[in-house]
Amino acid sequence: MSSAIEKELESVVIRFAGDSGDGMQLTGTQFTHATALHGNDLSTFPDFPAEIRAPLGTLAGVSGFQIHFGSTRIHTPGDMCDVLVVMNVAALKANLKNLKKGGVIIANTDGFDAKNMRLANVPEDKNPLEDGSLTEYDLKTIDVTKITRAALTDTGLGTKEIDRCKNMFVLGLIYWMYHRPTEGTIDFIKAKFKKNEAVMNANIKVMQAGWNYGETTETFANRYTVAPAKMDAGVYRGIMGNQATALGLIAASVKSGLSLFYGTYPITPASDVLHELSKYKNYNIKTFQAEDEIAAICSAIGAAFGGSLAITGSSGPGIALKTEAIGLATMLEMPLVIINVQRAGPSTGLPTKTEQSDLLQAYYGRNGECPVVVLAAQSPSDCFDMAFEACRIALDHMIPVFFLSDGYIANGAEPWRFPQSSNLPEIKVKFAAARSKDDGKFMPYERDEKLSRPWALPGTKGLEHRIGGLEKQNITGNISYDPNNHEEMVHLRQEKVNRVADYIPLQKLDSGPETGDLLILGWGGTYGALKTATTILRGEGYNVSHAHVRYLSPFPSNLGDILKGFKTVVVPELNNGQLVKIIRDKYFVDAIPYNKIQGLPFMSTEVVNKIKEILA
Amino acid sequence: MSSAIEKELESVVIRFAGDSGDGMQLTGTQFTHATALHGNDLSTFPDFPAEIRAPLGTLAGVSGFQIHFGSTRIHTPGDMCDVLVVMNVAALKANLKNLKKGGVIIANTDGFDAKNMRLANVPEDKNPLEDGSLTEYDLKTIDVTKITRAALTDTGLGTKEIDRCKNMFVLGLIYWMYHRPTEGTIDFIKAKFKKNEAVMNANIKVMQAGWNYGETTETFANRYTVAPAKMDAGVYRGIMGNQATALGLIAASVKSGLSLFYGTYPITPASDVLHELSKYKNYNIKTFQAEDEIAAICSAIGAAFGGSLAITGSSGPGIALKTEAIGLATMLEMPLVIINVQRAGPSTGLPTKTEQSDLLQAYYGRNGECPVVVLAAQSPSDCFDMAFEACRIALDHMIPVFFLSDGYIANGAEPWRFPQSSNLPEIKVKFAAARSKDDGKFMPYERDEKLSRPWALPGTKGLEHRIGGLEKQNITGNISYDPNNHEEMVHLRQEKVNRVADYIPLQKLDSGPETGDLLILGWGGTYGALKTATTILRGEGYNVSHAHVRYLSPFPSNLGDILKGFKTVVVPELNNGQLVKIIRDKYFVDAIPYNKIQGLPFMSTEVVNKIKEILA
Amino acid sequence: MNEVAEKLTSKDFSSDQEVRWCPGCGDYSILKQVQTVLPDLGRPKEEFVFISGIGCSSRFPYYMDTFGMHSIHGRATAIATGLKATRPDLSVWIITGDGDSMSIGGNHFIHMLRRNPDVNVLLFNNQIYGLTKGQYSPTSEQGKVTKSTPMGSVDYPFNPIALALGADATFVARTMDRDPKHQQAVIKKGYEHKGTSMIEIYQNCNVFNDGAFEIYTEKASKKEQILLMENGKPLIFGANDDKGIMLDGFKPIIVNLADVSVNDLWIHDETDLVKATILSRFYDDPSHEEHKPRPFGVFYINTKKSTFDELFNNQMETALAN
Amino acid sequence: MNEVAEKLTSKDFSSDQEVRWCPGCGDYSILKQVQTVLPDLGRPKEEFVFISGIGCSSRFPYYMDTFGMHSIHGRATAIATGLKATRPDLSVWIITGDGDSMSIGGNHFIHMLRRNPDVNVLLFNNQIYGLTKGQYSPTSEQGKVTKSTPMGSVDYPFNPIALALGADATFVARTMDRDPKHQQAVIKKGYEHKGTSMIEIYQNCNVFNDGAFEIYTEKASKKEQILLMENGKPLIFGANDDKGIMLDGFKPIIVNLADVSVNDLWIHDETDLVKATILSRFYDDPSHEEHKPRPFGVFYINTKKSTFDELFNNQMETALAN
Ligand SMILES: Cc1ncc(C[n+]2csc(CCOP(=O)(O)OP(=O)(O)O)c2C)c(N)n1
Ligand SMILES: Cc1ncc(C[n+]2csc(CCOP(=O)(O)OP(=O)(O)O)c2C)c(N)n1
Ligand code: SF4
Ligand code: SF4
Ligand SMILES: [Mg+2]
Ligand SMILES: [Mg+2]
Repeated sequence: MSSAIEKELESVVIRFAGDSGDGMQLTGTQFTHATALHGNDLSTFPDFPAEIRAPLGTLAGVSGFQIHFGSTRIHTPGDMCDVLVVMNVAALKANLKNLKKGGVIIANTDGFDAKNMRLANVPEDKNPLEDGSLTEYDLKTIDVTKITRAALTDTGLGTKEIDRCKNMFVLGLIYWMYHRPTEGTIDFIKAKFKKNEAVMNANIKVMQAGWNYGETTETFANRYTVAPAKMDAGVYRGIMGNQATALGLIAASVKSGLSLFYGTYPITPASDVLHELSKYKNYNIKTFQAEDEIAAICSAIGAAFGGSLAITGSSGPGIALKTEAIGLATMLEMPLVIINVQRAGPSTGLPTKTEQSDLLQAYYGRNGECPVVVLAAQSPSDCFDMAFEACRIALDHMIPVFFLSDGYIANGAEPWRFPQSSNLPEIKVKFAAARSKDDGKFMPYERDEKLSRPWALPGTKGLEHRIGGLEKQNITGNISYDPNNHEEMVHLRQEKVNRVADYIPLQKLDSGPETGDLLILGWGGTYGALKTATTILRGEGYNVSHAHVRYLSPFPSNLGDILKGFKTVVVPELNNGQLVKIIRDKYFVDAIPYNKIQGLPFMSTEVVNKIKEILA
Repeated sequence: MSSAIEKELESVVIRFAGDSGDGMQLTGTQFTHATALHGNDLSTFPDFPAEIRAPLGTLAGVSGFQIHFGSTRIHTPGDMCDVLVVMNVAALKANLKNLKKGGVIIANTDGFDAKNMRLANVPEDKNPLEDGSLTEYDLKTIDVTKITRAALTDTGLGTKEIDRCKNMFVLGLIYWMYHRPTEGTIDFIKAKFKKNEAVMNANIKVMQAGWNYGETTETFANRYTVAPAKMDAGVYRGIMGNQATALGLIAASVKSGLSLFYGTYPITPASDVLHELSKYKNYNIKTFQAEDEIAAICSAIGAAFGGSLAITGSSGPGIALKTEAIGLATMLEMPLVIINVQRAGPSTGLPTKTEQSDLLQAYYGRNGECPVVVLAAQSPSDCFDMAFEACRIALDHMIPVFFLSDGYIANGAEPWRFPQSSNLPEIKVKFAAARSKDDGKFMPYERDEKLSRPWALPGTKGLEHRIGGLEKQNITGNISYDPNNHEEMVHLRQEKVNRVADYIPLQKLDSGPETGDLLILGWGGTYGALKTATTILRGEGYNVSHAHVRYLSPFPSNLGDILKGFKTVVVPELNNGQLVKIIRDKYFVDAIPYNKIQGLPFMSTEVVNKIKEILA
Repeated sequence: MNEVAEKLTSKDFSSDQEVRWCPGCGDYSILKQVQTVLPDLGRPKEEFVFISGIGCSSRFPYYMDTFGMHSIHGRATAIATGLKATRPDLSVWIITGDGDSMSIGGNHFIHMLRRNPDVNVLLFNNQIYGLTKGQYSPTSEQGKVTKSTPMGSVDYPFNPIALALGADATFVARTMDRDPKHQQAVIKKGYEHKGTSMIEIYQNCNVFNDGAFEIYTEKASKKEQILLMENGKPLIFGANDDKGIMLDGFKPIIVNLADVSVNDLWIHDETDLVKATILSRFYDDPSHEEHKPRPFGVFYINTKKSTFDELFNNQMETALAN
Repeated sequence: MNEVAEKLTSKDFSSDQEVRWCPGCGDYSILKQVQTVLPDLGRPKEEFVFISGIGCSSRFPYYMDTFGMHSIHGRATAIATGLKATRPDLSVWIITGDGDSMSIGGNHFIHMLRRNPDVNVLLFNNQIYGLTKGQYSPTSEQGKVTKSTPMGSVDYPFNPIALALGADATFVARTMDRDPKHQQAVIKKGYEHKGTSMIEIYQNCNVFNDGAFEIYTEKASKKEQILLMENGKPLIFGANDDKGIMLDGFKPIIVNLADVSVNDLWIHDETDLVKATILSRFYDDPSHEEHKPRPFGVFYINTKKSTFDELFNNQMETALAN
């Protein structure tokens, strides 16, 4: 029995960092699942290099995974970490800035040898483990490689294979430190290596070794419990935004009774939506990897014409290529969901980094007057809800809908509970009915109270009709060059978007009262950081509120009134000021932009300081 | 000698209308040249059907050409016309609404026979020439067909060929009525039909017949002189916007000493820019008709990399396809001019109709933070100046520049004087110089006072360097994932656009004082209508001014101050409100939108009434 | 009630929209032939869908009283692929022009041929951009003088048949606007083929490229210039069917039937890819001496390749079964 | 001073940027071969321009100390066309992947081949999307299981050689990352060809598609599976050069040199389009019984077609002369 003293913590931030080859992402993901299972609230931030396999041991090659978990609600991966696990010197060098003073460093000494020092451009004589530069921290050094190898002698495995188990040692040790269940990971290992028993057992063995290391050695004076968070009952799993997006689309497919068609072309960071969906063919989910983004959206338009729940998805550069076809879908008044998992731009930009800089593209990025509905998810699990909403609105209103996500929530995880299908809103799809000669001519652009037109499927008797990208006469849908008809149709297409406002929830204040000194108005993946910042500020007595907009076009009908309730409105965004432009124009409120454009999420403290500065 | 009474007029509006096959566009163009030669100021509006050859005799097939000319400055083709020439009943039916009460109708009776009545869906018994419905007008009926055929008997030509000369009769008659010189047209005919003397002589003969008809018959009591307008000395020609655009680009090529490369894909109404440019290969103008718009802009980017003055051009749907590559050009910080001859959208929309609805696309229609320079021409001849400016700015600042035109000014004409090359601004291009090893490493993203980087041409010794769409380190141009560098580069690219403001003229008020009750703020092709409306309003004592923005991104540095000088700012646009959004956001001025979305230009009277309504 | 029972006529397939091509345009004939063939296919009208891009030719769907989409330039192929994949029950037809399919739509065109969905493509080849008023197209002959090429085009034209074969098309044929019977036969054959049927139709644009195919359509030259391919039949042509094609190794040669027996002639075999490739290269400028006659009919049929919609949906069924 | 005089070495062509492909990636070898060939071309370094799209392969230009552009996905071909048209004095190279060129870039690819600018294309074919972490590509074999196709891909792959021939390419060749000498020879030949040189390079992606070309590169299988084409030489292959290709009419058959004399074998003729087409169809799945060996080397060279840059600039000169 370990001599470690048990301590109770409210929340902890751990960062695993190592070489791309060290399996830190897998370690983090496993820890995430165990922690979700344990019932903590959590938020994660994977931070991997742009290259597929960045050069070994270099700074460019460092791959990190940060997780923040606790017994209270958690909204961000944490600004700074309490525990930093580093597999080599490059990982330490790259991540020390993220460690709290006095925080714990768990270092794999083997990763600090001459070779690694050289690769990380650290002078021979400046080994941080020895030059006393880490005295402000609680440094634990372990030769993980040595122990791992020892644990696996006479398993018959080669050194290369053996060393690949290193991360399991770390995982086991941290599991021990925080009383995490190991079963999940054991099952995972068994499944993953079912074809290779030797490797399977090796991994399990090494994880045990890690656990035992904590248990038996005196290295760790303390051991921590983090009680489950108070969350609604149910089974939770750690889910990433892109997975949640896929599940949200599938849920909409089930609810609407329509087969889903996803036409796409791979692109970082949107590809995982395709990868996820393609696993669900048994739910009648159809995925099509087209030759490019134009074919992707066009195939989806074809599928929509045929009566499928049609989705297309990409990231900025791919969305740019879809803009012409989005115009067509707008003219056709066809249900279509366009997913943009945003990344840092412009052009190819920083493909693996996050940004919110495609909002204006979604709003205005087409030729002609071409309004569409725009929604944005605010967290990994919210991707489920908003993806579902995107489908609901597209189908109910016969209109293209943009669904905006971003690299940060797409790859970040948080606990998520499978919803009951019964708790999801209805999606009623009514296709136009067959007609006989006596029913008279079918009018493809006749409109209902939502101004949406009938969805008339090929194959239905008597509904033969033609649609297209030329301006069409209202009601009949025939080509029309009539000046007044064109003006009417432009207004109708806009009004159609505006009316969606009657079918979405009113804007809520996420925290703080209806009126006050300052409103933090956010959208998308910055939710967690802004919420946390607001909590801190209010804790310090600032009269600040936070509202987070998930319905961006149209805005909830009460947004204007909310804005008027505050002396100052600040719009923090991970771009050079986009929502703020729309707000200033639409509501004529002198909103203040606050921008970060570094390919990184906001840190709550940054926001706190900025708001104080504004209020000062 | 004719018995007609000579009258002096200040200005006249004539509309030629007939079947697509009747050659009304040619008639109008010829009259335009003659009138420009005569020294009148003028403005034209061709109004042709969408179809290549719309069905004969039908309303859909009517082709019209309106010209407004005078001894004073002319800024619009005129809201209503004084003289309406109609070749058939459909033309009358379609255009009568454009004729002033008491105006002159010259009707070709042959076009009012049973067949034409039927094709135009006019009941047998409702022949407008006979049913007295035109008593409010001054109706002149002539059997143009009969006279033409008579004039050409025993020319050996077939009836079909003979009838094709009808329009020349009308032209000759109107030339007589307004004392226009006929030489220009005679030369034109001779050139056009040099391969077919019979047809050549026939056309000339019929034009003479038209002239003589005025001279000899008593049909026309009056004959008019319209004195030349007071315009700066020089030889004037009637020029259409697309021609002026082409000439502006060529002028920039000459001034900069760079060979021009125009990469494009045909699209209405931009194709004529290609057609014009391709006539000037002898000026070292290179045109490339690519397989699509993406290849078009990419070929231009390749040409720019090689040191050409690179231009690409299209209209809305094609521009949509270029947006990804515009992002690349922005990252490359490469000089590139993107021409958008706007048409009515969204999607395919109304290809032959005009609109101003691509401004927001030019401003915001790309992924990521991707600011570019945006200019817009305000009249046909201004296309020359602004196309030249677009090139100047692109080359001086190493930046992509959007040049916006529209279908109305692209096809409309006004008098234009060949400028002296010496009167055009300098364009100094300095390519980076060759380097030797000792000069040290070349820095492709080093910046000058304009923040522009060196243009380093392949083939230059020692300048080997790589550029691309990934974020790059400032100065070195190497790929960089550094968060702060990315933020700096985003700001630099924006600042680079902003600095252009120091190199463009300040905003002038086109009419009216610096302050007042109301400012009419316009952009693009609405100039003439807004100027005329302002003149009318001021004439009636309204305290109204008019400013027309040609530099839209960045705005002239004094625009904000100008706006502040007025109680009310109204922004009339041929869209659903685009510039007004930008103005409200940027200057926080409560500007009022005034929109027309009918594929048609503003009529001055519409604007006058609207402004009065606002001021009431 | 049995749909097929109610006999459809060509009138049933013409919409109430006024046809707006130029008088004399070759498109009229193609519209007529399609409206003539469809009623005989024994298929309920509502199962037909016509999808087009942009161009004069692409106005086609408006004139058909079927389901139709006049989409955007070059993308009909991609839209049709998505529709057919999700609605294999429909009869999907693509209407496109030489610019629409060979220029801006080239990528989707070759990818569709590669995937082989069971759709029919009618490629209206007038060797010009009609709708934009006469610029040269990727099928225009080199040196073509147009609005955009006053000194003549420098590009070499595509050989649409060769390109389609290179992209592994499973049905490749050529016909012309002026020969209604031949057109109808080829269209019918294309419909019957399971897989993508690529049918190039020589179509006269009498306004911007009049007479481009005159020598293949005019009585005077026709028989000398056309090689009508019929499966299993020898390749014979000439004013009085007096000429034939023989193969000397891989080299096709024109022989006079006075000197050579019909039995020694090249027998057309639709299923032979190599021979189809050789025939596709009968594409030289007819103004040249000893040029080959231009082949019309079916170059190649491959029935071994399954259709994309089949494979796509089989996979779905397997998944749903589990 | 005479540029060519200063002897360049492969080091002169390697930039100061750290090469960042996965350890073991086939791209390294291609980089090395190019850096080996360039110094021997007797051309000043500043005249070389490398233009790429997006993909692992497209990182290539960063590692070359020449002029370079890492452009956007699929568009390098279009950019290169614009550059070469306006700067025929440069030696323009296109670096592209199977996704970059065959998928999103397919249209510009075939149009470039049709126009025939004098550029060199190195198509890194690893039959996978590497940079996006392993989805199937248009050259992946049917049934390929990837992240995006857990049940296997249903698309038939392109045959890049056949597609290029169908698009009227004037130089079409295939080589592989693992054979430096062959690679160098083919690249050199491509450089020397006036016109677009399309060089497909089999490249191993050891992370997402490892061993895709093993049988063509591993000692054990290599000689049985590879057909090395040499102009004017008979088509021989096999472990002990004991097999050959003969033509029975149009049907290529594999014969044993024990039974057949070398003189009766098919003699490779680079200038024969039909034969090149037949060879391009030696593309069947090597796991099949009696499949054909995979040809490497130059399939086809056409020297009769002028280059786009030539025609384009001749026209300019004519115009400027008047
Ligand atoms: C994106 C886009 N680019 C360009 C155009 C303009 N455009 C319309 S049709 C066409 C080409 C028409 O040629 P083709 O496809 O041969 O059809 P045709 O008119 O000859 O029947 C072009 C360039 C367009 N509508 N959309
Ligand atoms: C417009 C656009 N769409 C998609 C992507 C994502 N993407 C980058 S490379 C690539 C394909 C890479 O495959 P390949 O061309 O074969 O190159 P490889 O990495 O295999 O060398 C894709 C889909 C992109 N960068 N831009
Ligand atoms: S322009 Fe040519 S193709 Fe178009 S409708 Fe007229 S004749 Fe036919
Ligand atoms: S992913 Fe494949 S292709 Fe890309 S660098 Fe790694 S091994 Fe090479
Ligand atoms: Mg055409
Ligand atoms: Mg690849």
